[in-house]
Amino acid sequence: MRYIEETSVMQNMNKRLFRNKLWKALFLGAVTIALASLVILLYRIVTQGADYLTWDFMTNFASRFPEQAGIKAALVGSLWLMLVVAPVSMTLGIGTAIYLEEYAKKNKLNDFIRMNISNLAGVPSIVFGLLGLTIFVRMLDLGKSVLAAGLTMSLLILPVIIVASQEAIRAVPKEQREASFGMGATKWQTIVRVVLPAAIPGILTGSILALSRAIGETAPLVVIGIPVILQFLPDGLLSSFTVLPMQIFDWAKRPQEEFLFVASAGIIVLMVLLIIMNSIAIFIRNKFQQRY
Amino acid sequence: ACGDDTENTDANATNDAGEETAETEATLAGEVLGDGSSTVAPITEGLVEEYSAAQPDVRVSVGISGTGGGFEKFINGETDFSNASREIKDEEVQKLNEAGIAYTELELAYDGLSIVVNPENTWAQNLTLDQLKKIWIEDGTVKKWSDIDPSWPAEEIVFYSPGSDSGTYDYFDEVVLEGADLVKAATLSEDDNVLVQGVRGDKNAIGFFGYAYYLANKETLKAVSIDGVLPSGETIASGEYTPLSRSLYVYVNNESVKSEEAVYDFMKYTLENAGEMSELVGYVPLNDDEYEAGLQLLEGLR
Amino acid sequence: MVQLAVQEVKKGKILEVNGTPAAAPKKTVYDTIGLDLWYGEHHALKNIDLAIAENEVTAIIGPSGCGKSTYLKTLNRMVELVPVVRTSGVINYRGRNILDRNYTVEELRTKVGMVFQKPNPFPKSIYDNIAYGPRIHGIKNKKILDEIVEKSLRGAAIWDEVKDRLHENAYGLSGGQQQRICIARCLAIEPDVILMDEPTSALDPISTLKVEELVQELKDNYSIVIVTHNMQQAARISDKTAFFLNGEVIEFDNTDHIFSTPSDKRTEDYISGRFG
Amino acid sequence: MVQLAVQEVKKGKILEVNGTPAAAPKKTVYDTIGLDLWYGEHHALKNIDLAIAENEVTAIIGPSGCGKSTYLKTLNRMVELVPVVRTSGVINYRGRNILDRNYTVEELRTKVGMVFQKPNPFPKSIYDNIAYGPRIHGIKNKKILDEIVEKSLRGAAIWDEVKDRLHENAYGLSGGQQQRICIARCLAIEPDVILMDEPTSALDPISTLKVEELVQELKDNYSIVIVTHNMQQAARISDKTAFFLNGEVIEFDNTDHIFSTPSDKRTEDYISGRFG
Amino acid sequence: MRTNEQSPSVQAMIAASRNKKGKRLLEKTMPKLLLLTALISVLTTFGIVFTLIFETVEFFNRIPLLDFITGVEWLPFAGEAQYGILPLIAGTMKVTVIAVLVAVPLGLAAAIYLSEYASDSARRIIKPVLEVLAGIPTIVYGFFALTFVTPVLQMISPDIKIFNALSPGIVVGIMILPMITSLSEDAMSSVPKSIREGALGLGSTKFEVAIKVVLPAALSGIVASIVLAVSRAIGETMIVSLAGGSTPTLDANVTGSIQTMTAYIVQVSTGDAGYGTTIYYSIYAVGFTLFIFTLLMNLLAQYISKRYREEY
Ligand SMILES: Nc1ncnc2c1ncn2[C@@H]1O[C@H](COP(=O)(O)OP(=O)(O)OP(=O)(O)O)[C@@H](O)[C@H]1O
Ligand SMILES: Nc1ncnc2c1ncn2[C@@H]1O[C@H](COP(=O)(O)OP(=O)(O)OP(=O)(O)O)[C@@H](O)[C@H]1O
Ligand SMILES: [Mg+2]
Ligand SMILES: [Mg+2]
Ligand SMILES: O=P([O-])([O-])[O-]
Repeated sequence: MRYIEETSVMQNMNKRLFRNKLWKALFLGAVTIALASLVILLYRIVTQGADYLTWDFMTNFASRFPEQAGIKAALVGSLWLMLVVAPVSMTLGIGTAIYLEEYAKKNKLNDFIRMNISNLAGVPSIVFGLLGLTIFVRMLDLGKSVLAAGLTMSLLILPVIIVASQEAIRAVPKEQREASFGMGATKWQTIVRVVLPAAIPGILTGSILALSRAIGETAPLVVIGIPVILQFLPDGLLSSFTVLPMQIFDWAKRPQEEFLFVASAGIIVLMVLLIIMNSIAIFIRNKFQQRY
Repeated sequence: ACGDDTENTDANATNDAGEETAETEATLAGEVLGDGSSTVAPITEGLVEEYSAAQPDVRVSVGISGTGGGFEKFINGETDFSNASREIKDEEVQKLNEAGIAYTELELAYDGLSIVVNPENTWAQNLTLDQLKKIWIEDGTVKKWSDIDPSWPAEEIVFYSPGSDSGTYDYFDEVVLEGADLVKAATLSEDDNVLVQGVRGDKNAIGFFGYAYYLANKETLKAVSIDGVLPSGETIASGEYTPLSRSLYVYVNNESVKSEEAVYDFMKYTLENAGEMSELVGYVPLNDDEYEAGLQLLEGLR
Repeated sequence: MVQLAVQEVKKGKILEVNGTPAAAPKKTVYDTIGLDLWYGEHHALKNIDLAIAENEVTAIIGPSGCGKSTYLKTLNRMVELVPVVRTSGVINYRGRNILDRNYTVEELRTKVGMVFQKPNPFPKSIYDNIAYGPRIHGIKNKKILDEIVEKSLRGAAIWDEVKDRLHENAYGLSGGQQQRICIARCLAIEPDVILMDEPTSALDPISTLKVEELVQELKDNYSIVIVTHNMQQAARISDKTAFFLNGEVIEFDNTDHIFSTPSDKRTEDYISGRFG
Repeated sequence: MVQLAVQEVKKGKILEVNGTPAAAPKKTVYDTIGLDLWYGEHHALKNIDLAIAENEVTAIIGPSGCGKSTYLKTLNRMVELVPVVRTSGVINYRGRNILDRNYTVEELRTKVGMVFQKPNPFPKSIYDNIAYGPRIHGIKNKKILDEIVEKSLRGAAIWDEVKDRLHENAYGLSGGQQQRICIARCLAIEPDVILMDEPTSALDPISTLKVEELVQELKDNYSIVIVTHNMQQAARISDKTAFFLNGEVIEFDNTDHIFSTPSDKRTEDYISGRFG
Repeated sequence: MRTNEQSPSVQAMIAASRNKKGKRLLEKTMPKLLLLTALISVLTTFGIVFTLIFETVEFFNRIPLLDFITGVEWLPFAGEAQYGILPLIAGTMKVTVIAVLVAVPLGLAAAIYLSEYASDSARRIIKPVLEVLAGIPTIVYGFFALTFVTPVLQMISPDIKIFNALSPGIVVGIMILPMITSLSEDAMSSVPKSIREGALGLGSTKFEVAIKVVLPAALSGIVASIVLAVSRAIGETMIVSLAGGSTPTLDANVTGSIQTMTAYIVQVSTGDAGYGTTIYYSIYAVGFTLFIFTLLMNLLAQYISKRYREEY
């Protein structure tokens, strides 16, 4: 006997097709809303800040006069921060991910490490500020330096990088590893030559997302007390410095309305930096992404 | 960055001062770290900007962690000086003693606390200190303007106050409320611009904040005179605008001044130029002899 | 027809079986003695005894899930990649017990190549796929690599199809082509033993034929163990055949013997398609 | 032996071929007319004409990469999942052109089941795998679902192996078992046509035999198109056989005819294993 | 093959190069090195806990733990200071719930669209563009909330105050949305193509494939993305500091001024509270509470994702 009746299937079919169409529209609607928020936000910033975005703005230090205020110290400071955060967080993050995915046996320690990482991912950034202040600034006596802030930020984004790298490594099919082992490759060779090349687009995508978070993060630096009034560029890892979001924060709090526009100009610079980073991420992902 | 020929006279004045220093101490190098009050920050910022033209190799950096946040770092020995919009508190003195840090208090300028209302508010032109207290104190009732003066409209008052953790709030609490609670219905913000906007947007609003913010928004807000006195440069400097004016301070680490030439030099520059700079950014300078006294203190630390 | 009973080979004795004079005995490459294997609680291999001779093709047949792949993967310790696996017993490869903790698996796997059930090329160029093995073992010379690549691809009967696109990604190939790339990759390190897990199940008959011929050719230099579902294939190409059932070796004998006069009823039933 | 030339079936005429009286002609299910298909630049199917008759088994054979899978996937428009695919020509299914934009693929695929080359169960329980199809078509009654699941699993010759662990994840099964789950899953929606892409390439002979028997049984109710590498299989189970080469149909005829007296030299060469 | 005269056998070459010390050493030391990097994250947690506990203990020497947990008023600056955490928790919860209500449906829907419906090229453009949203500094969002979203909301309903929970809640939602979308999309994309084909082959619509096959298969990844996003909402600082106000209240009202735990920490650490005062120590107690909150949430989420984890 037949259980699936043609007529009821056909009756259902229209309902299902309609549902499919409806939901597709809803899903697309969600994407549109998200994109629209971005457009509105960017539009406001650009219209507010464009007039102040001059070459002088890029090359001047901050000033109490809005028309002379510039972003040089903050921009260079943010780049210095990345100089610490990118290598530190990615080395630690990818290393941890490799350890967990490829080496970690099932034991208490490794379970604890795993649990710890996903919990760390949920620790608010401001708490990392308290940590950085206590450990790096004070205990290790690094001061409010590029290094202290960089290490704090590295720890802050570390879980994000670990999780992204783990996912990417996990997505490499088991058969690939088997093939490599089958040729007498050692574990490390397999990781370096088979697993990482396949996982690197995912890892980089996650890492760049994490780094752009670090570049825009304000709260931990507020707690550490990064200075905003300075007229020099950092000259080393132990130099004091300021970063874009702190500078923007400061401008946005000024009494003169003009500084709001200066802040918007600063935001544009920050956004351009982020877009550059994201473009690199897109490039990498599109060039190398692979569905097995 | 600045100091070109087209600069206004005020800027030229400070530039002269800068050149003077440059003559005496040709090229100094070193690092000076400061932190503290956001109220004092505009003065310090101006000074740092000018000073960096005079002494390009001295790296002065100043955070804005608020008076309390600044002291926290000062006590930890992280900073050479700390800006404050109030006098140092007993707890902080005690912590400094525990940490073995000797410090010196230097006065920089006055700030007048301005009470502001919406320009459409035609009734509350002047308030007595008592009325002010009555308006702002928490007494469990919903307050209308008519509760303060029956001739005023029977409409609910809308309150805007700086965040409860600012020096400004502290000071207001001390001199107006005398320790009682601020009205709970008040909108509190750490961001003074929000207060400006709030008062600007509501006919029945009242708010208070630093004199500098009032100056910057004079066109759209109305200051209320207190016991007949409006806040202005003169009334604040002369002491007429009491009790709503206060002193702004910088606290320096004695050891830093002694051991580091750059710290001494920057503090000296600060005291020499604070008067002009405070006026530029909307505060009220001290008398010249008061700055002189400060310089004496500083010399004594060398 | 030479009929060497397994036990006799193990003991290294030369016997006359069925009245025919014995040929010179082949050396034993792998000697499995009392092997048990568990996936967690599941007892997948039960007391396996099996000797695999040099320069022969040994076929392993049996119904789905009987443990063929598992046994094959034990021979190069690949089965250890499943964390819950436990083994007991001995597998001597060239006289040394590979299940010994001290045995370096990398060395073992260099000598023992493997071709898998599902094609698993790396997402790299065809050239890099083949050169992978030599490279990891330290061969960097471009000329030598080129030679190895060509030789291996020819060996896997795919040279002509890919010689013009050696630097394209191996994923662009059809399933059958991919599998032959995998065979070529394995040949590139010239192993001593080649383990094949249904290597032709994704190939068309022509490629299959070629691979079968290749297997025949290779056995002059290599020893080959091949798992297959295709009994004709086992009959065509293997010298010995082992019949697995539920994790046990039911019968292990010369292929001719197994397919003509199996001694176990279950083998007979299986071969003639009578049970399941 | 009935020998209906394709063209005659298409025109609906009853002919006598080879002097034997023709049986009642089978209805045409699929009629492919001038089908071309490109993967980007690659011309993978070239001017295919093929008619698939009702309640018959049509086998597609040919060397690796010749386009067998591609053609099969075109029959349920699955090939469209590759974004660069372009088609031209007509495929009439029950008289309607499925390549028409307006044809709803969901409807088509409900009527045309598919079994893939590699097992692809859902990461769900065995039960949920089988019940998936009926459920999306609106069957919620637990008892009916239970019956469908049992019937389908029996149909795919795997009921006895899994009946005690219906609620375990299908990924715990061996490859062969997984493939039979996929077949059962397809049977559960009782399709009109079943497309099979080397469905037994991952199965052992016994399971293969069962599936082959099953195919024979199913053709009473279903029309079946099966891609296979195994020429014996094609010969055993199919009524008609199409031989593909380089994206073209070289010959399409009754299976007996193809395997006994192929009319094209290339078919003959292929079947006798003489080229590649 | 091996009889080829000119070139030596590959195995011989392999044997010659085998006994390189470096390779063995690398093989031995790498796992240990990697374990060390993995332990950094554990050290970080210890550092956080140590920092928080150290100062929190001092706070509880002054304010009884019970008052802190059960107190319904948070008035640290009042004449008679009150340290009941509940109003701060209420503020945090309001913002988080609103953010989740905005972000989870929108984020998941967008993820499904990108992974199941969008063409490859559309996905390649839209996904990174959305990720720009995730990279926008929170301070920018804060001003966006205050200067755009709040006025718009006030136009819709005059009851809404200049500081409220709604505006920062919505904006935090927008901020965490791309995180959910991006990570969920990754999880869904890694469901093998063959599984999708299986479902489509049974006549499923794309919607059914997405909901009945892909979503369950990717569930652990999706839950993980939501957890990460929620944690960020709870810990979000600048947006709520700027647009939420600084009025700790214990009620369910979302139109009036609130204060969250994070906003309180910012208020104090940029403010005037003297070092060594109870207020100063209170930020560590609040920070610790925040930490415990996220910890409990994550443990719960881990439990859920473990239970539903699928292997393929
Ligand atoms: N990773 C694993 N974990 C648990 N059980 C497994 C695993 N791999 C295989 N098994 C089980 O071990 C048994 C033997 O599996 P194996 O893959 O060796 O069978 P096979 O003979 O190769 O089958 P097929 O012909 O289908 O490939 C089966 O019952 C299978 O379910
Ligand atoms: N997604 C794709 N993109 C581009 N080319 C493809 C794709 N899939 C298949 N091809 C090409 O189309 C041709 C036909 O492939 P198809 O998979 O149909 O072959 P097949 O006959 O099924 O082979 P096999 O027996 O190996 O499965 C091959 O040359 C193949 O390389
Ligand atoms: Mg197997
Ligand atoms: Mg195919
Ligand atoms: O920053 P304050 O001056 O308000 O302490």
